[in-house]
Amino acid sequence: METSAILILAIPLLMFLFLGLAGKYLTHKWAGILGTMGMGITMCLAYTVAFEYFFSGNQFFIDEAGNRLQHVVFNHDWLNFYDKLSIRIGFLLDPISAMMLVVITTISFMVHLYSNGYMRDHHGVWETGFQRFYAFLSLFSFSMLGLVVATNIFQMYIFWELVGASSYLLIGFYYTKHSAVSASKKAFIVTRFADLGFLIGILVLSFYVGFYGEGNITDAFTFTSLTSVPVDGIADTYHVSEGTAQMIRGLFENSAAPMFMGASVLTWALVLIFMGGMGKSAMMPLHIWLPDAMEGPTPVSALIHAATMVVAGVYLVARLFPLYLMQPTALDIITVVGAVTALYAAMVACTQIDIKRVLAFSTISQIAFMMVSLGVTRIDHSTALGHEVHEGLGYMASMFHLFTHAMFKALLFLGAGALIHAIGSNDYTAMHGLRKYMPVTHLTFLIGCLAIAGIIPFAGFFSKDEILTACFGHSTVWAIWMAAVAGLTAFYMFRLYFLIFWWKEHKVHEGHHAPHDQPWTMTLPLVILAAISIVAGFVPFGSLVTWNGHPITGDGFLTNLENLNWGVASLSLIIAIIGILVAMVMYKKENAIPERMHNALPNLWRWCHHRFYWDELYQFITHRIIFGLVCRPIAWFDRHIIDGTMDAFAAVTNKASFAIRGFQSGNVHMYVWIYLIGAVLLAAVTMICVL
Amino acid sequence: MLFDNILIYFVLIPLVMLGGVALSRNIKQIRAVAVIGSTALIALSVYLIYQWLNPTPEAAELAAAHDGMYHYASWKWFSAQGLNINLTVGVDGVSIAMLLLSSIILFTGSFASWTIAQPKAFFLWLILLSTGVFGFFITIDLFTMFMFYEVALIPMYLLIGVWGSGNKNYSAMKLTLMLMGGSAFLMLGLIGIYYHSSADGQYTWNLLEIANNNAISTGWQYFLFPMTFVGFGVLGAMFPFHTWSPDGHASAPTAVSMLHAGVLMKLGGYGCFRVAMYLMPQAANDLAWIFLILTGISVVYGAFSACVQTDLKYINAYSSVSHCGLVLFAILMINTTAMTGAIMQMLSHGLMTALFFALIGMIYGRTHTRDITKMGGLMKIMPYLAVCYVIAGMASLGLPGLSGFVAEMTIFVGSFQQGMADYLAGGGSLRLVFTIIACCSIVITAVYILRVVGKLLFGPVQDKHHLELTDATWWERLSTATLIVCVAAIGCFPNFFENLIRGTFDPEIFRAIAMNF
Amino acid sequence: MESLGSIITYVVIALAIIVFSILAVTTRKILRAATYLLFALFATAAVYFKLDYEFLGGVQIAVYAGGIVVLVVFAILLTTHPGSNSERLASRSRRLGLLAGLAALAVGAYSLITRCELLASAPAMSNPDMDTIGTALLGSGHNQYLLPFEAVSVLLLACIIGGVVVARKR
Amino acid sequence: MEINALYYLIPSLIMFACGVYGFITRRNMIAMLISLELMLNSVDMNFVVFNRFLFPGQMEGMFFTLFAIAIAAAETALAIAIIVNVYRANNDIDVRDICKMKF
Repeated sequence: METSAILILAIPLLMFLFLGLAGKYLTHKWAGILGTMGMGITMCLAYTVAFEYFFSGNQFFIDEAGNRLQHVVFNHDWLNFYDKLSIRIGFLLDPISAMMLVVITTISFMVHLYSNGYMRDHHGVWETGFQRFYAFLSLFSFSMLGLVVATNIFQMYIFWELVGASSYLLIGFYYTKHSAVSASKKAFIVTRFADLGFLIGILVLSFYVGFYGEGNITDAFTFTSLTSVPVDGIADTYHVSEGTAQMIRGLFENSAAPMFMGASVLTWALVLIFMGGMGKSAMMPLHIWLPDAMEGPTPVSALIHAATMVVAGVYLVARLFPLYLMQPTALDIITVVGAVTALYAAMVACTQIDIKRVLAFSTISQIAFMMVSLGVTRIDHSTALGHEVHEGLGYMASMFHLFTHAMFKALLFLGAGALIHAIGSNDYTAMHGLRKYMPVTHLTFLIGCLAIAGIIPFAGFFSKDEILTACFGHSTVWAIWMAAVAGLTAFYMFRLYFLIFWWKEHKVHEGHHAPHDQPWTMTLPLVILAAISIVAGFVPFGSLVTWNGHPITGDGFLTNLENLNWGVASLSLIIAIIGILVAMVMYKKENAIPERMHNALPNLWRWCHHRFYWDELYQFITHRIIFGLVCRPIAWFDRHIIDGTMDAFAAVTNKASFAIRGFQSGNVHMYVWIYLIGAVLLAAVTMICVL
Repeated sequence: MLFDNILIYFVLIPLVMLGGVALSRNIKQIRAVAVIGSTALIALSVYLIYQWLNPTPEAAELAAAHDGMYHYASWKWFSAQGLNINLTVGVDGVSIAMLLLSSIILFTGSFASWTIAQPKAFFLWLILLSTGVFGFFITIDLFTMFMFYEVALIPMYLLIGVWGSGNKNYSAMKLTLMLMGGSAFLMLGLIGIYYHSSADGQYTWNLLEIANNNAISTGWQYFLFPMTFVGFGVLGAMFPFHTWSPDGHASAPTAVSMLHAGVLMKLGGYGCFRVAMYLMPQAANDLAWIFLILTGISVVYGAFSACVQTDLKYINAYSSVSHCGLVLFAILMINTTAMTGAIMQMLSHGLMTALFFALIGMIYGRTHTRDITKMGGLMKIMPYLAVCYVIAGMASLGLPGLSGFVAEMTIFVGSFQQGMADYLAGGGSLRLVFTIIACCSIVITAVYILRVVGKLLFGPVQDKHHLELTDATWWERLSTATLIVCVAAIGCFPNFFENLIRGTFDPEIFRAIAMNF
Repeated sequence: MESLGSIITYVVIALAIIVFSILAVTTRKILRAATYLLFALFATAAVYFKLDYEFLGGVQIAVYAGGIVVLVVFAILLTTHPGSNSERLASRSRRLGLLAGLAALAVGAYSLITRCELLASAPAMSNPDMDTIGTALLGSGHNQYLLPFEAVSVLLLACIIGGVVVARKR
Repeated sequence: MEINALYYLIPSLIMFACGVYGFITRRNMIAMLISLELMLNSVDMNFVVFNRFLFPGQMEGMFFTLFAIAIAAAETALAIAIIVNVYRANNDIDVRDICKMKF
């Protein structure tokens, strides 16, 4: 087990170093094969580990009562601050990390495979920097795997930063393009800003825990000491416990300063940590980097900006979830942020032209679903439309949606990549009516759209249904809000689908090839992911991934179907179908309805199309305020006031010496005179004073 | 015996190198002397670390008798008219780290000035400068410390004035005068310390004895602490005495920039800690707030200034102001973790800024401009240098796995602990507030680093002539690769270095101050 | 009471000193000025003889009169165009010079007058013999002058070298 | 008539005043040098006189004069070397022409 765990992290890292250092001595083909094989091995290992975790029944992983446990596979000191604070690098295996291992390695492998075909043009000429691309992919996979298996919050922060950096490198892969460079810069800086909040949150949390914690708090960074209790008699194994979280809350409440600006310090800490999550998961108002990040190669968007990195924020909240449960205020904040973001992103997605932008906003909206789902989770019993809601359902739903979303969103992105590869443009205006030319892409894309729209039996239906149930269990207002967003989701996805594959016949320009389906390296991932998107909904998540390891449903193949809250399910199905129908009416055949809609609500359309001018606002803040009113004045102040003062000292000295140098005229007689006068005066003074 | 002590060789080797360079007849011999000498110095410092990790019982006993100073030895030099000047040497983890840093930078600096004009004179001055640096780090006697300090400063004037570029006379003069101004404060402070070093009239320059006598009255500490702190702080680029740094670095030749930003600026931080804080802990504690404000300003101020510069060296100089501000800031926290972080930051900043200056020098040597608006797309033209630049940038903005992250996180964790502890104990929230302000620098750093990387390395090629430029030569590759390996080594195995350093900040040292962590 | 011969000698010497000094600074021919200087130096040597410092008088004649004046004369011959007189002094500058000279005179005279009680007559003293002088000059004990002697010798050497270096043709 | 120290000091003083006058009024460097010698000589004489009248039997004043003479010789030699050099450069030894050594 430990060997596999180490290899899961080591193979991508070594692959990065090897491809990065020796890549240019390899042929493109071999670099691609090596990278893909490395990732394939990692994927197999991850599958083994996850399978062992979920199904082996080993006492490290599951106790007699059927509760899933947290197991620390290894944990090495990396940096000791002092006795209660040290950063360790380790490998924590629990339901969510095992699930994430599967997600990341699967998507990553698909993307590795897919890129072999995608990163070439139609004549089979490789992109320049192909080896570099694979090196970066490996680096990203390494960082993301390190992030999800983190045993402590600082390890998570470390890999969090690495993930950000590899995202920067991948977005800026086409470094000669201005837009790619500035998009990568924007992504890095926005997430960096969010990480500042994350860091301060970590510092606050760890300080209180380390300062006031006694006894079993041996390390204030470690997740297991923040949220779990050790299982008696089994080394390195822990059980998630509400008691520990309550104890931590107690530490804060009994401290010398439990409140800060009207909220408890623990809330502050958790909200600041969530801020880090907001940055990575592109929640409003830190979402602006994600649409621009689509400047990167499309496989990168599929891997990083749809399936893995952007859910890191959700994963972070889930990781510390017992603590969040202790502070409903923090959860409410998460809910509000998530709900607003979901609606916003869905509205914007309805008006975008660039297909990757549509998918990007769709991603933002879907991640917001996960956030809301976490935010509405409480452990008290509640009902939704007359049915009882399982305790901690929202958490499970969020993770479930994370899993399914990763699969179908990666599918959609890779499908979009295939389209872009075939057409050479990101705009749907250049596509239209492609269904006959690219049948495989068409079919897989349709499956993706159905999944995201939430049509039974595709994956998205089940997870979204669980989310809505959790929302109903918490608050009807949010539930209806989220249901409306789900309807919008169906609408904009099918708008996209119809505009790409229907609308009107595709015009093939003279001298160009007709668009066609792609080589097998690209098709295979599409087909696999489509298959997963169809069946993933039947994974019995309720028995595998829950917030405290206690299963809430059975583990049969049809469990999800049996446990369906049909009230909510029918509501969400109806809404989704309405959304699809509206999209069909408007976009299936070329017609004037969209134009009329657009003219009927010009302002709304304009605002949505311009993403509610968030970019302009940020542009204003950064360029006018930060650069214009802070940086430039400071630089001016430094050059003119501070430096000016120093120069003024020098100038005064200089002037003074120029002024007195006239005495040194070089005229010997003058010297004599001065000397004589001085001597006589001195003699006179001596005589007068002494005598 | 003088030559029994290993530390003396840190001064002797550079002196032998001076002789060797003076006798050299062509550039090959000069290079050979520089490379062999600096390799020997690296070997010596590595051996020192080895000895520090596995001390013989006698060595450990000797160290235990001298406040943890290894290889302690003292030779009388001049003793008359009430002046007890000794050459006293001794090293602890911090000095060893600094010695290692200096020897690495000297080694890489020699490669970076492979093709300098008038190599003989250049290397003579450069090695003289490093003699001063090494001497400063091995001595624990105020007088000899000051002497070596001056030896390290003066050659800078000639090195910049003769081999510099741009407005070099102005810059050299400014740098020298401002640093000399700092020295004036420093000398006053040191003499003041000497005359209060002992209660019974047996004055001493020896740091350990002064600390043990603990005879400087609080009133005098209030006077002498600012003197010494500002004196060293000028070299540590403390706001508002930092303005020599942008001009000086901009004009200095590559190796000098490397050595100056990489090592000499560390003399400031090291001196602040070793002299000002160590000898006058009471004043350090009471007056820390003034300097915390100043250094806290340095941190963000330097970073903000760097955001709008267009000259590569100015950007890096302001970035140094920011990073070195963080060093002094952390030292003033008077907390083991933060101070460990400060020394880590010195190591880290020394290596990565040397790397930066080396790369800037190499780029400038090819494009003949340092204006980022006139360059672009260098990644395509000189991929090796560009990749190194990106790595240096990543280290600077604190990417995990490289040294900057480790140092900054140690500082932030330590400062935050101290700040919160102060706050909870009712000691005011100044430390806390400034810690959070300092944390903001990680964002601003990202802004200016990415701005440079984006403009300089990425994007389309700006100037057609640049397309004909070549990538790095083997000596440039060796120089940068060494630095990158060191940066990554610190970043990947921080515990080794932190353990080396942490022992020095035993709370025992700061008897007068209640240390929380 | 001095002997008459002594008084006469004194008067002659004093007059020589005063007259030749004044002439040396007032004559317009530079060579003459050097000659008058020579005479003033001789007169000074006479004073030394009269005050029983015969060795010193000898040195004065040998070094000053014999060495320095000869040097000066050579310099004059090297640097002066034959027959040229120095220009006539402007009355302003002469007046200023006079003023300065008189000021020096006044200050000196005032201090002399106010210290009249110091000015005793010459006590009896034997002329220091060469043994004494030699021992004092080359001994290193108390009141002996080896170190300044050596210093002066080094200085003279430096002067010789300096003179050669400065004056030689490039 | 008692010839006391004053009798020797007054000629010496006059000699000194003459030196001062000459040094100020003369433009020719050699003439200035001559004036300088006069002043120096007068001072030498004073040493000897004070020695003889106030501290008979001791030799400090005499030795002082002795060394002063030696140093004067050295100084003169050097001064003349400089003058000759200046003459070579300027073809003149007027002191007003060598004011380039200022600043």
